[in-house]
Amino acid sequence: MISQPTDIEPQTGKVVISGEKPDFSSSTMITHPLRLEAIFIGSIAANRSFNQERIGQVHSVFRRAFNVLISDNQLISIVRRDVGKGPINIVTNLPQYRSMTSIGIRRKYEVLKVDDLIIVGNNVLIISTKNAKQWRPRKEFRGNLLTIKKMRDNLMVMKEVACSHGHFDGLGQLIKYTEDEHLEKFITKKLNLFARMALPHISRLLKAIKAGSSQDIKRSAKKLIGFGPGLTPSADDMLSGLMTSLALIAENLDVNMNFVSKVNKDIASCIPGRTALISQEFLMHAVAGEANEPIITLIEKILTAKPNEVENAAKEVLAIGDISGTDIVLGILLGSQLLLDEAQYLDKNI
Amino acid sequence: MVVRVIIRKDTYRDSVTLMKISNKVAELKGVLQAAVIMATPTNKQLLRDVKLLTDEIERAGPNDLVIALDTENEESMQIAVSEVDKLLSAWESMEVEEVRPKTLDSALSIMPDANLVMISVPGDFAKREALRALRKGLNVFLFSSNVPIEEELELKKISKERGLLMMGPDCGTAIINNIALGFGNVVNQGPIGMVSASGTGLQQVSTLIHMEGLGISQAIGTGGNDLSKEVGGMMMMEGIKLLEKDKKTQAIVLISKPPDPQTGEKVLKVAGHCEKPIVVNFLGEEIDEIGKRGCIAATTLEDAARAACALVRGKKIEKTIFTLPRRRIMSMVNAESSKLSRMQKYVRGLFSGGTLCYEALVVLAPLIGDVYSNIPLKAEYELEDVNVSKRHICIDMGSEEFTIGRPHPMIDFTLRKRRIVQEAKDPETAVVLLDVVLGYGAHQDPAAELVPSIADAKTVAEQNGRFLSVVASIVGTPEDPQDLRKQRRKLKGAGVIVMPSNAQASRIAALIATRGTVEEKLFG
Amino acid sequence: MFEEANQQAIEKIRSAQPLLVDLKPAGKVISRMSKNTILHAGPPIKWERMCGPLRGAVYGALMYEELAESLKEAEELIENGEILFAPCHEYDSVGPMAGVISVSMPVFVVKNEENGNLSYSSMNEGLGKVLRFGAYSEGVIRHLKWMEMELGPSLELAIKRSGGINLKKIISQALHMGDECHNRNVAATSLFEREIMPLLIETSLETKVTSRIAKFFAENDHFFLNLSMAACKAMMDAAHGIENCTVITAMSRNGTEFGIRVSGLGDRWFTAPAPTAKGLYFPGYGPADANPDLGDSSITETRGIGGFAMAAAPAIVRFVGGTLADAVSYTKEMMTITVSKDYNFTIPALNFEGIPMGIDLFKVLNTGILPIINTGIAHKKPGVGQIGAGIVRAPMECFKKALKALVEKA
Amino acid sequence: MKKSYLGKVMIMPNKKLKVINIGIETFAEDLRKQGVEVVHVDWRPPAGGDVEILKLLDKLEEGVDSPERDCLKRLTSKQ
Repeated sequence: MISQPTDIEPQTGKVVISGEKPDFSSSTMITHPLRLEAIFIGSIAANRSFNQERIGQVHSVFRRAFNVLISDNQLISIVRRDVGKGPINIVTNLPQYRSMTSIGIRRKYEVLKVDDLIIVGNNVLIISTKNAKQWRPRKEFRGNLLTIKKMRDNLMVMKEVACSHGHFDGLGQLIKYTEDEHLEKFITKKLNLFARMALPHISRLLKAIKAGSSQDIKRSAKKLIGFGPGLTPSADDMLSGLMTSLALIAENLDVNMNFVSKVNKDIASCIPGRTALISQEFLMHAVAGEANEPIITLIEKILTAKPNEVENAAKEVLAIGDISGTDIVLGILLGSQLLLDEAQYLDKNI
Repeated sequence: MVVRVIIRKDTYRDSVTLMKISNKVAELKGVLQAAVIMATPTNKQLLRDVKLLTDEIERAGPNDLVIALDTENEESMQIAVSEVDKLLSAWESMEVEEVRPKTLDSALSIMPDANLVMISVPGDFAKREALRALRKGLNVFLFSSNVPIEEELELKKISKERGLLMMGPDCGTAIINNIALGFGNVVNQGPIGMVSASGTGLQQVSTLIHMEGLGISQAIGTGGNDLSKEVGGMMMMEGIKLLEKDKKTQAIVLISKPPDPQTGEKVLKVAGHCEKPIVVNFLGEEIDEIGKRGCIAATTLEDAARAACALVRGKKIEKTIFTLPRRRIMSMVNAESSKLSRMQKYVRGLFSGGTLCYEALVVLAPLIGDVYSNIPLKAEYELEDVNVSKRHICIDMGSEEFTIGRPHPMIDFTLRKRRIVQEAKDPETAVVLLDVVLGYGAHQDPAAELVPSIADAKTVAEQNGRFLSVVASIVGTPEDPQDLRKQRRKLKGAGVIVMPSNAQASRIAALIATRGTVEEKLFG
Repeated sequence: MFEEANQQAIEKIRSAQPLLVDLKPAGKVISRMSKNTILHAGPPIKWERMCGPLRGAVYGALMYEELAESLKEAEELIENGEILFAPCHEYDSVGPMAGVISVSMPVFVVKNEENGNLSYSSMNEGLGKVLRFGAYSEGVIRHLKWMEMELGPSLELAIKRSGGINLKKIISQALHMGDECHNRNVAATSLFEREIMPLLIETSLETKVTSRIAKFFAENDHFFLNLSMAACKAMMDAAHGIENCTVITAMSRNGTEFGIRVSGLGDRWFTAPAPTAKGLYFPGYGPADANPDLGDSSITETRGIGGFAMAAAPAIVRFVGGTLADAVSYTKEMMTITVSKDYNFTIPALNFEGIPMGIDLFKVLNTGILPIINTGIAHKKPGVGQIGAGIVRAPMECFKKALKALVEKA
Repeated sequence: MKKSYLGKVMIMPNKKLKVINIGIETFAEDLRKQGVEVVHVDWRPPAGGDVEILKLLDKLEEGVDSPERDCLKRLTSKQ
């Protein structure tokens, strides 16, 4: 067996952390930067950051990521590996035990771009994008599609995992009751404040989508966007799950694309100004079926893979944020059910 | 009812942090509601509905963090507010990264109710750490090797006194409460318990049991030296007693390389007195020796697994030669061997698992005569140079001479890949026999590592007008991170004959190398 | 048995009450201090092995004491063995960097009210060309003379009037004001001046004098450092000489060797080559110019402030090339090698956690975690002065030697 | 007779493993993947890896480091 405690995980070694081992090359009293490598750059993050000298300003700092405000309320996120690839993410090799909040980055720091370096603050952090691969959210799925029946089974798997591993302080609590399309009849059941309040609007939204009534869709969307606990309000997470699944499934399954894109556009039209900036970002991408990789993977697995793969993928998504993951899964569940019904209907009747 | 809101302009915290705050506060006495939300229009509406809306919030925007509190009375409100402030400021004053304790003690202060310590520090220091853990009443999984035998003895004595598990030193894997420790596979929970002095042995048996549709209650690793003269099988005997007590365990499997004679006897005696049926596989150990003592003897790991399953299911115990029917096997054999040139007559086994290598020796010897190795059955078949093959060989590439200064071959395939091609160049090589070990700790995609060099090897042979037959067995389950099925597909894609067990792989290798001449000897 | 002894030591350290009670020429207060005695920082060392800055300081001191007119004379004196070199620590004293103290230099007298033991330290000369960095030019000596003739006597009067200034109080307040009282003393110095100035004025000196002193204070952020050191020395000495006690009571460097003393092992020094600080350099300087670590100031870390209280001084964590989080983890790390914590000194950034107290020889060896020290970096040539600041770890070798000694003793 | 910790771990079916990992970090990650609570120790060789010194140290600390006291310590530390 291995006779040295060499950490087999290479990236921990890579990082040059200032402090006890400052880099002596510079002999001036400037602060010593932490140097990171970017591994993946989301397509949108690339567009937003790479054609300009000044990228923007640090907008918010979290443990696993920090956000940069570009211009007219657009963000890119510089993230730790465990957040994963995403359209607006730049994935770095910051080891998991280091927190973005603890490497000296503060809000309002300037973020500049010099050649293939991203420089944060006064040399507090330097990220090299030299070896970074571009990542764009995939729309067409690789594996062969399962039968609708099998897809439904996969949905059940996802649901079970969510019930056992989820967090139910938000709308995610409703997952347990998604069997029946007349959700609201469970309103009497013991739901948390947010779920109880949101339930009628959700079921109205679903009906509206089925009926294809823009007006009703918008009406209930307005009631939902920005609603619920959490930094990205619970309902937003649900909606982004819903829209992503609608877009992606429509893309891969033979159902009416325009119908779906219309639904998403209707919802999108209600977003601006109704919710927190970060949440807004996620919603806007969801409209086009773009999301962080774990979410896309989950939807892909539902359509193409075996139950145990779906299970793992679902766990990944459930791990997002605190309750966010569970709310997203709720959205995916609702969206998928909608389209699978639709698809089955087409199978039969055309 | 008292209502208050605390607003933090443009405040961002991880949602996890936010939720922690609201949950913590909600638990406080006298707190009716505590919501940590962003001041979006819809949330404001909600607050209005539940009478929590105040002018302050009215003025707040979608990017402002609001903590809305609703308490029975002013007093509990005071407490709640100060709690929130404390929690928030705790994060504001210093958003600490996850603290990394530097010692067992500081780790215990973070997790006072820890119940197991995993140790994989260099051998010189292993005992100190293990000793400290035992003294603190913690079970130990000691992965480190090169721990002096007298230290192992001392550790195991103490663990016995204190009724603690002392798995290792040199313990590769164990499955405790359905959790795989070290190099372990994802297997079902079930009625079969194991005590094993061999890591890969434990993996082979537990995965085969899983594939049979049954599962493991507990699989205790004892470390490779437990059945030595000095240690005297302490942990294995403790393990047997434990599983005897364990309600979930219906049958027990014991695995070890041939033990020291007296020790083996001692262990079998204890096993004999156990109320639960016990299957024993002491690779190569005389069957009747074991039979005498009321245990079921199994020659191969696979037989051990199947015997245990049969016992649980109340079925008759049968030896498995191949799971496929004889005819199918022989046609596979002919397909391969017909392509061999006259010169090619030797099996060349390259193993990452020591026990699997030893098992191959045990299976091959009676079929194709004696096999050279770095861990031979008989001293006279010791390879003088492990890097030079002669006649039939089976090499344990996980042993010292290969692992000094580099990770174990289950993680780092460099040497094995090189050796595969080397064997292909040898005109006398008929079959390359491999083991592929999956599970936690192992390489995340062994097939991807092996396939290219196997392809190379086959082309090398071809270029020299030969055909190289490659046989492998995969130790793993479809639930493993690497997914048994994916791995199998990749290997088959590269023209590898993949068998369900190491024993079967060894047998078919023998058949191919001998052009089926040992068929009678094998099927009898 | 070690445990009990260490608890005893901890009590001594915790309860110590260092008061600044007097300020007098070294010769008048430090026992065994003769005209030709030169005290220096760190463990004992022969002239031949002294580093540049220390030699420079010795030259300066000899000329200041008018024992020598020139370098040549100074060297002759030394070669003829007429000068007695000894570590400050062995004379109950401490001095930063070269730490040179000669007979007529005024020294602070600090009394540990609780235990009755005394400690002494030189007065801080300020920044720039100064003796402690090995400068010995005329200007340096003139400045020292001023301190002897004017600053010293004036402060002495003021201190006398105070009836004893509580240094513990000042340090604990300063820790809440962004000092760690080794590399950062801005707050502590201000607090000290707040106490001393009124008294100084009461002593009705000429306005000119008072304003010169006030100006000197105003220009010297580090004036309190020497007081901080004397206070720590007074507190740690109280815990020295306890049978079976494995608490480190002194860590110190002479620019050539790093030495530690252990409470239970008498006055023996356990030494290893002095490491060179890793840190940040002033423009134009680099590691190549750095002298190995120097000074008694690591007595502050021995007591649990300085590098041990890094989390209290966010202002200087960048200065030593780190982040606040690093600072916090330094302090937390040090807690794993100390016997206890001292809530007389708390750190806001750690939710008012107490500072680490009582470095335990066993814990250092068991964990392999070495004490961390905030330090200024001196140029290896005499008189150039400070060229940067950073952190060093005490060398493992010292602790190994101490353990061996302990075993022999047992 | 001391209570058997082992009994706790082994026989109670719903007993949760709580692990402290000293050494190779990937082991900690593998356990986390299986949903086990793990604290990873950022271990480094004691006494700078000087084995001889460690022998001396252990000799001195014998008795000092008595198991009983450790247990006591842990109990008190839990409060």
